[in-house]
Amino acid sequence: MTTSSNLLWLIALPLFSSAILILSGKRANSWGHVLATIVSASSFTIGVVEFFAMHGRSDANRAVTQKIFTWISVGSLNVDASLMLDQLSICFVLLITGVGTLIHVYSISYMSHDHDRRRFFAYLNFFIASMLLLVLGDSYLNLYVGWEGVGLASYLLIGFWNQKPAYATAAKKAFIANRIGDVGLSIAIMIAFATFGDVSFAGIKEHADEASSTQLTAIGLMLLLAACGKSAQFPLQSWLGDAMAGPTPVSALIHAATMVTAGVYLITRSNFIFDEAPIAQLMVLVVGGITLLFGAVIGMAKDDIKKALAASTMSQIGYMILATGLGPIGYAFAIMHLLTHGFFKASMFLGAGSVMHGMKDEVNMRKFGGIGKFMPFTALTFGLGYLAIIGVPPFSGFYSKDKIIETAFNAGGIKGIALGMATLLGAVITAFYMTRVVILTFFGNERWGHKDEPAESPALMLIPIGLLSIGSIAAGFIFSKGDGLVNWLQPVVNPLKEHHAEEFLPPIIVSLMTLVAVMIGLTVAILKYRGDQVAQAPEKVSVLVSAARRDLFQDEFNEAVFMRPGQSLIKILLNLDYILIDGLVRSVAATSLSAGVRLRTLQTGYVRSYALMMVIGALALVTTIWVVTA
Amino acid sequence: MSLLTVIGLLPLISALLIAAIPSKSTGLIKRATFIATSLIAIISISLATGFDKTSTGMQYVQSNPWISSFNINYAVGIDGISLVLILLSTILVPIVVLATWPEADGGRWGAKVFYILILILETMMIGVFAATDLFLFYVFFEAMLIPVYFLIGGFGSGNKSAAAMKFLLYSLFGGLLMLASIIGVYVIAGNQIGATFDLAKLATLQIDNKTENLLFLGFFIAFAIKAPLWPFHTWLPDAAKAASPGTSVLLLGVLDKVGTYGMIRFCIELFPDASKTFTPLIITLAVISIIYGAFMAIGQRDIKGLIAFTSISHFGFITMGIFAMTTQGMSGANLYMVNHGFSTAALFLIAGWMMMRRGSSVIADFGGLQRVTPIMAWTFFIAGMSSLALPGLSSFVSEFLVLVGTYTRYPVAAVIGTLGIVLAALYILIPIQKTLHGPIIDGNEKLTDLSLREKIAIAPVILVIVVMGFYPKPVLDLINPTAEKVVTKAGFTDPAAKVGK
Amino acid sequence: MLIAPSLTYSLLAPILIVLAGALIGVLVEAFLGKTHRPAIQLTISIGSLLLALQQLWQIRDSSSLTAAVNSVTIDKAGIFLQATIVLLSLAAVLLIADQENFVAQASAIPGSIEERSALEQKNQQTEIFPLFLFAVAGMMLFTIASDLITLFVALEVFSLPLYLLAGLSRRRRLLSQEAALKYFLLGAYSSAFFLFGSAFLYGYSGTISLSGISAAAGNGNDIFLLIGIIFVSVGLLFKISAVPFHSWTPDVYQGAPTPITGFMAACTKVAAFGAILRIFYVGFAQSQTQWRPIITVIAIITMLFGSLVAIAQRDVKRMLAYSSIAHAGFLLSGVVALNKDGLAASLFYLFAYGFATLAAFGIITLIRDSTGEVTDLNRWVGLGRKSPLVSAAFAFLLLSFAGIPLTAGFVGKFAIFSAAYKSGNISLVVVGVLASAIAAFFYIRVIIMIFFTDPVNNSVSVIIPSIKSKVSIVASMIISIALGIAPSLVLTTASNFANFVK
Amino acid sequence: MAIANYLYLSAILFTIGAVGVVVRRNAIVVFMCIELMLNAANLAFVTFARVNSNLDGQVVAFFTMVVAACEVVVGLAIIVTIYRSRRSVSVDDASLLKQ
Repeated sequence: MTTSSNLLWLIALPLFSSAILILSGKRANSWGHVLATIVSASSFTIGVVEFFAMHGRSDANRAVTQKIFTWISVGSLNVDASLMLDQLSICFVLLITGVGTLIHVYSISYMSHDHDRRRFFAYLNFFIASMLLLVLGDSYLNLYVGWEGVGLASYLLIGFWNQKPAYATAAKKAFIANRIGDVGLSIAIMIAFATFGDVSFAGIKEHADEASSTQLTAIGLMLLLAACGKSAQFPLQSWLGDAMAGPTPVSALIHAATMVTAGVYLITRSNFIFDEAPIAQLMVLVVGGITLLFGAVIGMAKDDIKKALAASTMSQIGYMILATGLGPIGYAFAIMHLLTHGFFKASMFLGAGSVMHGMKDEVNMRKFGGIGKFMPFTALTFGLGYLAIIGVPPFSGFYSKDKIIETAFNAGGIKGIALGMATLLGAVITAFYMTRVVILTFFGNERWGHKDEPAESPALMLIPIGLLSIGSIAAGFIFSKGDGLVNWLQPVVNPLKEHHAEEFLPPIIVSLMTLVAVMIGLTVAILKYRGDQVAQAPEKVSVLVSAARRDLFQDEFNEAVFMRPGQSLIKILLNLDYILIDGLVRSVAATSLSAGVRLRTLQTGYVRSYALMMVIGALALVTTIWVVTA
Repeated sequence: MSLLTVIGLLPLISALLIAAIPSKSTGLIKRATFIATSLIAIISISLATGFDKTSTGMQYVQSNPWISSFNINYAVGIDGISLVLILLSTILVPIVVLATWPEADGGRWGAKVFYILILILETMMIGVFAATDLFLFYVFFEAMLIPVYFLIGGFGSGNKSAAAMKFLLYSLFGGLLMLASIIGVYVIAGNQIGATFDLAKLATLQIDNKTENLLFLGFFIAFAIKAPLWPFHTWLPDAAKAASPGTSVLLLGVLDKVGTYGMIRFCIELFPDASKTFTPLIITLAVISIIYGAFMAIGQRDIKGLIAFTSISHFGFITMGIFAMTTQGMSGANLYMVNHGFSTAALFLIAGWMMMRRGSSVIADFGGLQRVTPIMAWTFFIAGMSSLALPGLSSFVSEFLVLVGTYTRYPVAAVIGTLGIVLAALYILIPIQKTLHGPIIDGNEKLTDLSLREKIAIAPVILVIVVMGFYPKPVLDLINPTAEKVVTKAGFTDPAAKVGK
Repeated sequence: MLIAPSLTYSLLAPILIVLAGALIGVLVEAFLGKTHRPAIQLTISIGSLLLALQQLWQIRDSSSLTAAVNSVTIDKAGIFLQATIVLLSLAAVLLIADQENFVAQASAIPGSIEERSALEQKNQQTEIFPLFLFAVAGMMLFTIASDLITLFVALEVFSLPLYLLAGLSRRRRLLSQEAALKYFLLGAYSSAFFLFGSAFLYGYSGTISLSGISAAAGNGNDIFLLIGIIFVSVGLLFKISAVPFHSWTPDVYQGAPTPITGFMAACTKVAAFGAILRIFYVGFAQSQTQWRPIITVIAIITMLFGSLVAIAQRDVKRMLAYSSIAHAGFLLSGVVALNKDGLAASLFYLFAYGFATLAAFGIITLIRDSTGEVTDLNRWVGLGRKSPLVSAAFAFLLLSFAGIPLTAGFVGKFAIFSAAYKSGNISLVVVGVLASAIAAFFYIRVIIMIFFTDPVNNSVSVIIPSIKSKVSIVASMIISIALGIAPSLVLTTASNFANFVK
Repeated sequence: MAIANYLYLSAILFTIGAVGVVVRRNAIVVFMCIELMLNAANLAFVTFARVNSNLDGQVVAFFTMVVAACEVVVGLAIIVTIYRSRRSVSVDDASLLKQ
């Protein structure tokens, strides 16, 4: 395997920059954002250089590694701080640094009025560093460091405006949901070590087929739990909507393009486990299927533009997760969808940010309307992203999503039909809610009331959106041309291992079905929202809509099942601790004291009673001996 | 005279010198103590540089007869496990000294007594980890209680005398049970190999099962009280709430480690068979501690009580690692002791500064500190993150080692223990939200940020937390050989991986 | 022809010297004027004690069963115990010499004109010195007596002066007299038990010597033996204040003049335990199956009772009385051990406990208000602020009583319990450590009162002690501290001297 | 008469004395009861001297008488002092020291 000394710099640059920005305090206010952006761009440059270097090598030699130092070495456990860049991780490196840099640029302008902008950029750089570590780590433990690092970055960024209690709570919620996932990752690592004596990807991959299926299934399920936490998949999805409390660039970078897709990366990276653990794989499919519909349903009812997009993200990641559950060929499609989604969803989020920028931070789409006129560039780029996500050819989403639906149908038997129908239904709903977003925001009557007319955002914000839109348009075509991405990833995910199942339906039929589905969703939405709207959300709505508005009761469920019993448990424990455990300790003291007080009354002060005590004592001794010896 | 003895004596000599300074020159006393303890810290680091990492035997040994009638020796020596704990003590003391200047003035007897007590305590802390004579260890183990008792009672707040008494009596009770066991060991040694308190020799005793179990319990309960392990923990929150922050740092950071240290050095090394018998019970208690401590921490309103209960949870991890009887568990537990020392020190010191500024220890009285006192908020945040074992910070490595080491032998315990990391997120993030985030609560607008002195005091702690997270190797290199030896001598080998290497 | 018994005077000299000192003291009291009497009496006391000590040093390696026709045994342990008593007495006499604590005219009615005038004219009687020396001589004899009659006589020789001394307090005389009465009546009562028991032992063995009783084991009427052992034990257990024969202790300790309490607590314990050890180790060693369970039970009850009741005390002297009861329990473990370690441990324990006790009572004499000593613990609050040094010293002594390491009390406890463990009495060890934990409770409560509570009134103060008291207290303190940190010398000595000649 | 009878008598006398101490209030009477106990012991000593055919027991008896006399001196002194202060020789009155 080739070694390289550049990998460390990918991470070190943003990490150091982040530390500098934090440590230098207000002094860095004037240049902090510039440094952060330059550093991010430098990482991107390194990534590009590495990509071309890798591209120039033969398939077998493409992966490069770099050992930095021995991290933990105890007994048979040896973990190096060591990085590995292969065909899979380079995709992520480019996505993270590329989209990341654009978002840095965007944020310079977007955050220009915030006096904590320096801190914001410090967090962003920290995020880039952590996310790069996540995808570059050569073992589960290194990945874990990045995994929690991005969680921390996400926490800090969601709570960037933590003076608002709701935002601080949202940040906390995200961190805790992530931590539940982390339990899965921790346990997976423990099982892996107990089974393989190793935690590195390479070491485990080598022996994966020797382990028993129980162990592999356990590892797989635990990894899936981790993925659920990080990628907001059912049942740990509830934090993502609240995470929109963070500044919009954060939503675009972390909660749409990169961090939330880490679960997909994890499962793809662990393909050697899942391929040997059918039950775990089935669970992946179930989780993906449920989430893609769950997110989509919520997306239909949201009036908050960012929350609608967040629900959409959840749903799209559901597609990806579902794809990873489909076996070797699915991984490549999942990654392809992940990349295209990274472009179009980021562009739409930034577009939403641009709209908010024009609308004085208003997020309620019912108070938008007709904005297209005032913000033509934003509307155009948003529209491109929209076409991409609903899967209209030849935009990028079409290529990636279509492949997933097709592969889902091909999974075979009832499973295939169920999955195919679920993805297809998802496509219908996606088309519906995205159309709803576009109409409510950019078309129709102006409902923003007394506010000033919105103006187009500054160029510094629009340029990144524009560049991302290019991705929305072209990425899908590029990736799928000649199965480019599939072949590129082949050494990592090994799709050729699969003996090809018979095609359930010819690809062209699936594509047509998809298009029909999209058209249905689109048409329904247009019919429903074509007329003038009112700024107030209708109150009399169906049960389904009101449930969707309340995120299908996910928070209510968590509160009823975890939070409140937890609180009661704590209350009980607090009392138990005081009354029972400490009470026992105190009662020992109290008993001694009261025994002392009682025994002390024997001391009556009367000589005669003392003498009596002596007589009784002597008699007792006599009796005792008598009894003992007799 | 071994360097160890010199280092042990230096604080005592410093205390005598400090005693010569008039009580009124508090400034001089504070500076002199800081300089003295810093020098001791620097000298103690030379213990590590001169330490032979490849050897598993005791180093820097010295032995002089003390009470010849009982063959009691002043015998000291260190291996990897004790070395790191001594370093933890000597490094934390100057930090505590520097951090507690105002707090020392606030007690009953003024700064002079405060620092003399701290210095005496330092000598005893070094002694307790260095002793290789069971009797000598016991002497330090018990005598240590006295300065702490006066530190809590004299410089604490709230219901301090009751807390000091509870602390002392509870510890004494455990100590006396241990005394009974020590006497038992001594007598058995007298019958088998001649009266001795030498640890290495005592480890060779052949004791019948029933007696060994009873003797083991005597030691274990004492250490479980000290550590403290559920259900022997109730003194700790009271003591931590009453003690001043500096005292709490030493109490939770170092003194309680004597409990877990004792479990390794005495329970396991002297009674391997009994350890084996009781392992399931102890692992159960440890797991309960982890979860129970965490839940209790979540329910605390007082910031000091919170930190105390987090420590109970952490001590559960340490105990679990020790009794997992794997090299990873043992090394991890040991490293955990060091890391917990530093992260608790950070938490307590910063919490102490927050409380001093605000005049309250109720979590709800804070709020929005991140905007008012950003540096203090940051340091508190990092300390909190270390406490919840965020990867990249020191505690993570040790917690991971403990969990992975436990899993290979007791998977169920490890899995339940892992749930602790979710609860850790709760008990850290909830107070962080309440203290640092949210709107600035009335009365907090004018709080001042950390002074230069405070920054200098906390900087090394934060540095250690970060560096040890990424590069724990130097410390692990010290610990590993000894940890492996302990596990091997107790008759255990690491469970082999099922496939692969 | 009547053959005069041969006495080895050199071996008896220590006791004889002290007795001589006492007799001279009586003469001095009778014939010298009031101005020089106190100084001369003190000189005589100290002088005779020092001479006795010197003599003990001379005979330190001797041993003899026939120094006074089988009545006394000169052996290592006896010499150590005598030396301990003499050393403790030296410290005690300096406290006693502070006559401020004693009544001027014992015969004067409390509050009468006579009493006041005697005080005003400084017409202080000094009979306490000869009484004190008689008591010391009796105690010394008690530790080496080896037949029943000598034991009885010695018992009375040291008890009778103590009864009187207990009643000589200058302040709170009613209490003092009451203490004397109680002590006397109960003491005499217990002597009667002792004597009755002796009679049965004599009946059992046909001899009054301890070695004879031992030799007769198994040959006589067992019922006589049992009655004898029990009744003799009652008399001895009374002296060491073992439960349930302890009731006099708190009352007498509280009522007696504090220096006398200190002397009594320290020296009586040494003497009585010396005798007990000798009787049980020499006389009853063959019949251990009968008495060991009983003494074990009594030891357990005593430890627990003393510790528990001490918690509930409000008066520092009473508290120390109960503490002394608890310590009697610990010391009984050494008796039960019935091995050389037990004997050595007991010797060390007595030595260490004696000095700590003397120092503690010495310090109590310093804490006063306008009406005299303050022994109410509630009024001791905040003493640590008024007099840190004295308070720290007292706290150290309390910690020593509690058996915290680095104090003599700890070494003693360790030695005693390890001897008990070695002899197989593990239950005693367990109860012992539990009782120690309970005991720690009240010692520490006192420390809290002294140090951690703010003073409520300012009438209590620590007086500057006279040079005599100061020497006594400081010396006792130094010995106590030294015994904690470097006990080796005394321990080795005790171990070398732990030997009864049978 | 059987030798045992002397012992029974001795035991009875001792018991009477021991019980007398417990039940009587007058200090002088209490003191006399103690003397009775001593004499009971003396009787036992003398009896056993007879049984054992040696003189040790009789010697003890003489010593005991001397000691008892000394005790009387000391005891009466104490009782008289108390009487002068309190105008009472009831042992129950002397109960200030308690608990």
